[in-house]
Amino acid sequence: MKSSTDNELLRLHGITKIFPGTVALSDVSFAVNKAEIHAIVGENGAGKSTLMNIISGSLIPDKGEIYLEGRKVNIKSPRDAQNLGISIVHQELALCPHLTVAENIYIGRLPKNSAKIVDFKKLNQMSQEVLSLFDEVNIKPNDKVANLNVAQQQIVEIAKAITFNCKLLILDEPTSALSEADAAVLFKIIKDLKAKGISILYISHRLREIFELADRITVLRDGRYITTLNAAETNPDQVVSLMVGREIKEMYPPKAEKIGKEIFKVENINSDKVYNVSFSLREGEILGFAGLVGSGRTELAQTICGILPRNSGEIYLDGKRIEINSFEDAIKQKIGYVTEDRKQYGLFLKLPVAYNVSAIHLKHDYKRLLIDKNHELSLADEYVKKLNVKTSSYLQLVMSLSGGNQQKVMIAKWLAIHPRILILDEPTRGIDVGAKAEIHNLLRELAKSGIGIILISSELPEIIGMCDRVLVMREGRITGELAGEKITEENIMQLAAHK
Amino acid sequence: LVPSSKDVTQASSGNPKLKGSPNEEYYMVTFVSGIEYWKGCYKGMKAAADLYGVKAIYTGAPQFDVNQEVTVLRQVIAKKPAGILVTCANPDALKAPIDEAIKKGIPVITFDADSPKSSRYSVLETGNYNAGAMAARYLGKLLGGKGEVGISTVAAQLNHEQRKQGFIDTLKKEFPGIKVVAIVNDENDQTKAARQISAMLQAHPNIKGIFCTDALGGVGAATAIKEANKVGKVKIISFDTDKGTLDLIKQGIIDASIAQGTWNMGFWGMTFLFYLKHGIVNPVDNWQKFGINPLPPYVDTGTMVVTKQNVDAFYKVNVIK
Amino acid sequence: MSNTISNASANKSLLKKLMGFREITLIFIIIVISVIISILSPNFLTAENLITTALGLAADGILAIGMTIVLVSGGVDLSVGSVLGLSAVIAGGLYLSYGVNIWIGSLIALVICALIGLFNGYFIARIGIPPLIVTLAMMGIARGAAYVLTQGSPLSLYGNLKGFDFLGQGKIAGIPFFIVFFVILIILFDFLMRKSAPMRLVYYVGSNENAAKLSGINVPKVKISVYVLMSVLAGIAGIFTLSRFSVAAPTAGNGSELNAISACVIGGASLAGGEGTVLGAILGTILVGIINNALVLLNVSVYWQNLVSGVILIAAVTIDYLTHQKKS
Amino acid sequence: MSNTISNASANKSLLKKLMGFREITLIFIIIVISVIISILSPNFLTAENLITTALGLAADGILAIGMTIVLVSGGVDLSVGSVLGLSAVIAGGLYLSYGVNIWIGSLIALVICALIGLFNGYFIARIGIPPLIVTLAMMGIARGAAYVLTQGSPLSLYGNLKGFDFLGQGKIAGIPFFIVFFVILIILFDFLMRKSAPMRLVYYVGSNENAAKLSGINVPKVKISVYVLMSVLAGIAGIFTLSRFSVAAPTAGNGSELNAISACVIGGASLAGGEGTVLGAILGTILVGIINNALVLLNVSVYWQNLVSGVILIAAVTIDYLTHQKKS
Ligand SMILES: Nc1ncnc2c1ncn2[C@@H]1O[C@H](COP(=O)(O)OP(=O)(O)OP(=O)(O)O)[C@@H](O)[C@H]1O
Ligand SMILES: Nc1ncnc2c1ncn2[C@@H]1O[C@H](COP(=O)(O)OP(=O)(O)OP(=O)(O)O)[C@@H](O)[C@H]1O
Ligand SMILES: [Mg+2]
Ligand SMILES: [Mg+2]
Repeated sequence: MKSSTDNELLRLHGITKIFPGTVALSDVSFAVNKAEIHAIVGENGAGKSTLMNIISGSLIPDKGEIYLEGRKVNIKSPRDAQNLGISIVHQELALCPHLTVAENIYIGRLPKNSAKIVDFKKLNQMSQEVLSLFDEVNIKPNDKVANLNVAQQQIVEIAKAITFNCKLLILDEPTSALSEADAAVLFKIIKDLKAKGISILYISHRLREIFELADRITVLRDGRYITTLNAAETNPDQVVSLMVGREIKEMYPPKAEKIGKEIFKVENINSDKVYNVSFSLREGEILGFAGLVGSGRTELAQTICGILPRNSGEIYLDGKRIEINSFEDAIKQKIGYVTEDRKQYGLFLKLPVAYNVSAIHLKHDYKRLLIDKNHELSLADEYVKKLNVKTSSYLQLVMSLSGGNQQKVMIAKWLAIHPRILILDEPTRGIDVGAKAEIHNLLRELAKSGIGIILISSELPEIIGMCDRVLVMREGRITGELAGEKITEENIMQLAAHK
Repeated sequence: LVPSSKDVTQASSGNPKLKGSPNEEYYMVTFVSGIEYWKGCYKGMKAAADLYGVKAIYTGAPQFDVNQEVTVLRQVIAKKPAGILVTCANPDALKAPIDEAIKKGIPVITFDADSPKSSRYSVLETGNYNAGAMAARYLGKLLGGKGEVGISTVAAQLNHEQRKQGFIDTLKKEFPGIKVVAIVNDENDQTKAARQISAMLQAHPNIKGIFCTDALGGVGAATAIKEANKVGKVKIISFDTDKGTLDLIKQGIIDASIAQGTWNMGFWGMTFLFYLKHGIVNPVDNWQKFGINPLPPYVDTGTMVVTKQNVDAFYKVNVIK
Repeated sequence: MSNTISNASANKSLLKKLMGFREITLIFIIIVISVIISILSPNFLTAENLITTALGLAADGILAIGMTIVLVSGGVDLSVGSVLGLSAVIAGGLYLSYGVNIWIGSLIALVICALIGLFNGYFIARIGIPPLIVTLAMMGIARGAAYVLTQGSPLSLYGNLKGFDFLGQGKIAGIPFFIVFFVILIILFDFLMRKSAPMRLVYYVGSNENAAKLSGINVPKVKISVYVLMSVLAGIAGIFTLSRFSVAAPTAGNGSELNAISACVIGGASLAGGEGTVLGAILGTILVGIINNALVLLNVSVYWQNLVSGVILIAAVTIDYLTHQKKS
Repeated sequence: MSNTISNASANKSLLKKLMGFREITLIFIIIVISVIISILSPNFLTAENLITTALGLAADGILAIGMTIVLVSGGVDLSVGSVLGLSAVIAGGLYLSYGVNIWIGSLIALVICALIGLFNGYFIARIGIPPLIVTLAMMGIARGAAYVLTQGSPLSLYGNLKGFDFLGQGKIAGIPFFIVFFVILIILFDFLMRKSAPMRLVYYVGSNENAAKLSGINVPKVKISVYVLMSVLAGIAGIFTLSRFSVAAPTAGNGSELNAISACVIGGASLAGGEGTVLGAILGTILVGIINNALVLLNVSVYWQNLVSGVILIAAVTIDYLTHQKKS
């Protein structure tokens, strides 16, 4: 087609993939140049991951051809892709939890002698080398992956991918679990790789990143190829409107107009990782928690909700002291917690959408012995529509939803019980701009209607754009409170940084 | 004592009454159906069936399980066979299906393990209790009436429990100088038997004799004794006549084994069934109507002690064809 | 995408809906095998043979119902066979040795079974020991208790208990009450597993224990209830076995755990939890049952029976899997 | 976080490092039980008793080594006991019926075992049938083949084969060769599981099959190899059993699968895959073995043995778990 083939690394031609009930990709064709950072954008369920899975050999397309450096290639398995120099960080983490970080990085490629005995010393050395690129994150080659948090696991995945001697590196939402600091490290690595002549296919819902990194941007919508733009010649608004098919602005809803009485208060919460935390939440406001990864926000939320054990502390709801000794107690008081780790802790992947949406409702609101199927389906219907979840049927297994849509199902599960207080831990992780705006509006609506909203987020723009008040945490303690004009990146970072 | 099958053949060839039809199916039903022990019975049954020109079929429940055996027996009854020879995993549990078969006109005879409350026509057995007693007497004499002995058995399996009990009671009564100091459960497995008997020999170094209620227990005992360097110092009385046991008797590692009259159970059981089916036995007229049992209700099929002296006679007892 | 999700399921024709059932191929396979057997042996399709076969399955089938629930919860229970045996021994033993009314004895037996389940559940859910080990130990303990109580000899209630006999020997309209009861249990539990809220919790727990916890489900409570239910069902099977044979053998139910587990897995349950239906488990039980029946009807030599049934089993399951295969 | 995690591991003293081993509590428990037994029974700690106890464990222990690998891969193999039996029957049968040299017969037996493993692996890894069902069917098939080949009668090689006898009956420096061989196998496989690249693949596959697939590991090949290895090990155990007893019973190895699996799980393996060590499995085997041994040494009635060993098992494992517990 247009571009000269010398400069072209990968060309996709007429790629089509159909799942039962969904046309995930239909006739997608475009090319990726050598040594370019090529971003793929699109709404949740647009088919980005499916396309990447096809390029990397874990899915076989129903139709279409792939050309690599001008030659038609037949990629039938991940191994084929590896042999062709294609390496990928999948959107869904795929690590072996029982094994060490080093073994995960060099999975299938352990250094060994002629007797096939693994050289663990060399393995650790090699792993240490890659990991030292991310020295902020503090991962040791010998750590067991099961003991790492999501961000650390994400880094291991990235380390794994970049140790391949590849021509094309695919990164499917690599930063969704990363803090800005870690993301910055990643961007530097990406740019270094590009300088070495490696092409990168980069997927993200954070347009800021896209415009920081990408040379070109390809837009997918509803499984169809829309266009490819030069990053220098476009702007976020245009990209968004191409993605969504209509004009929308990436804009946060207006902040609270009136803040009411105090509805929720915690005093002197102490646990193994949280120290002397006190704060209150007032009607109509959205309270943010900011901090670096590992600052204890998740621990705090889980301690308040009775998921993690509390050493001391009191909790007040609407002025009355309440006893929370287990998460069930919290839910009985209509206090909800949306976890940051949807796969491990948030969803029943092997069960249908409808079963997931009704999970908490059935246990805590629906006091009947028998489940009324229609009731369950109408509940699913209500929230699928409200959150615009893209699913082919309410009986589709959550496993087969796109990542962002899974995230929405998890939020729906909590909205379905009409919570009084809702603590959301990284709620817009992996959610596209349009949906993100919808969720932001929804949270604001909920706050207006009197529901207490606590928002934990590592995305500073989100914290700044959404919250009426922000508490910053460091090492398990609250280091400061910011409100109104004071909520700025500089102020937050100053309170959050290691001393 | 026992007429050789040649005599009977001559009789039958002479008399058309003793000729059945090849469509006539007689079943032998057992529990733990895979084991060697039943082969002797089936061999005897088949010998008789061939003689009368009828078919003998062997089936059973693979495990020692009442439910399984009753299910198989009922399934056999549903086929309306000419007669059934059955050994009972439990005497009471098999009463109902046996009675049902008889009500349907299918003659039933029990062998080896009886169901005395049922209406079966006859039982052919040694009595496992008696077999245990015989082992006790042989071992008692071998040890000169004193010393410590152990038992290796299959716990909670009725036939083995009876053998064990016969052994213990007889020692107590007839050889008070002999003490049973240990009982182990070999679960009818040679490896487990060896393991348990090794431990038993350690715990009781003075043991002079071991009675095994199952053949594989005997094999395990032999190995355990070899491994403990006690061959000759500990006498072993085993059970049944599989080749392993006979070989070990020949080698002098096992001293004796108790053989039950399995062939006789099968042969005479089959003969009884055939005679009943063909109306040949008529001790009184219209016995059916008056509920009189036309057959000897109890046949003792005897017990033999296999020793180094007579072992060669037993090599073929379980070999069919 | 033109999000026209809504009526997708409503549009399905009945046939398609049926084909969607995981169980449908299994039903076909059972029908095909039945047809083959009934051609080879005219005795197969007689009421007598079918009732006999069903009676033989009923106890294992009750265990399979409970085992489905256990497997769905992500666990496994190896103690069911010995709990069955112990239950019969306790009820029979109380009656014979202490003259306790047999119904009261049965009730006591069931209470003890419930306690066994509580014990299993507690060690699994609260202490966190793998179900396999806890229930393996319990298998030994319950079987051992049955041995100790009977001193190895079966207890016989023969001819004593007219009313109690009805459970295992009585008939309703010509059909044994045990079968009627079994069918009611199947229908009840199939219904409950599909429709009831507490049973749905079992699916949640088995599907993702962590997510269940973070959905406010009391995971240990659910698990403990599952093991209690399983043990009580095993106890009921034991009482019926006692009534049916008038005998409490200390070995009763030996090996039944494996039958029950494999019936469930054949019927689509997974050892990984979250999957399985009562209907599937019963079809699995039936498949194994008719294969065994066929071996008897077709006069397969006892020495060949294990081999033949193994081959038929793997063939049947392979066909089932090939027709259900979703992914390459 | 005051990022001083770094040298935590380097600072560990040897003791702490030892305590980190999952296996260390199990070793302690075994030592404690041994001490108790040897106080109660002076015969326990004699070389003779230890050697005979070890001999009794060796066959099950070999199965446990293989089962560890299978469990680590995320599978399970119920056919091992019957493959053990079949292997002995084939080697013995070829020799007795066809005069095939016993060593060649053993080799043929092992090749057949390998084919059995291949069959298991193929149906599991390529067709995707759950390991439990495939190997359950194979358990029936292999046991059935042993019955068919022997027509139910144990084969006896007695007194014929001096050289072959050495495997199961010979001694090296006073120690039975079987034990020497067993110990070598333990050391070899423990080393390989920890260090060899192909064995590490098994951990990957068992820990996260999907991750392994996405990383280009040939998952079916790994799984098939695992089942082949398992069956060959079971075959070897069968050959040694034949040599030790000079008798090949068609029932040999009956129930061994459950012993092997539980030994592995006691030693830290999980039915969910990805976890388990050979050392742990062997310690599990030893724990069960000395409990059994103790029951006989202490003259516990056969009727009480199941009960007592069940109680000791659950107590030992509970202590093990409580000391290892990481999370509340
Ligand atoms: N295995 C599957 N079975 C059925 N449908 C599937 C399967 N995998 C993906 N889909 C569907 O294909 C569509 C595209 O999914 P894909 O994961 O490629 O989206 P995406 O663009 O990566 O979205 P996100 O931004 O949320 O990650 C979605 O509608 C999804 O539900
Ligand atoms: N219930 C849970 N059990 C075990 N681990 C959990 C649980 N919930 C969360 N985690 C993990 O613990 C990690 C550490 O949480 P922590 O509170 O220290 O970080 P944080 O301040 O929330 O930082 P961030 O959310 O930015 O990662 C989480 O990232 C998560 O992966
Ligand atoms: Mg995606
Ligand atoms: Mg967090």
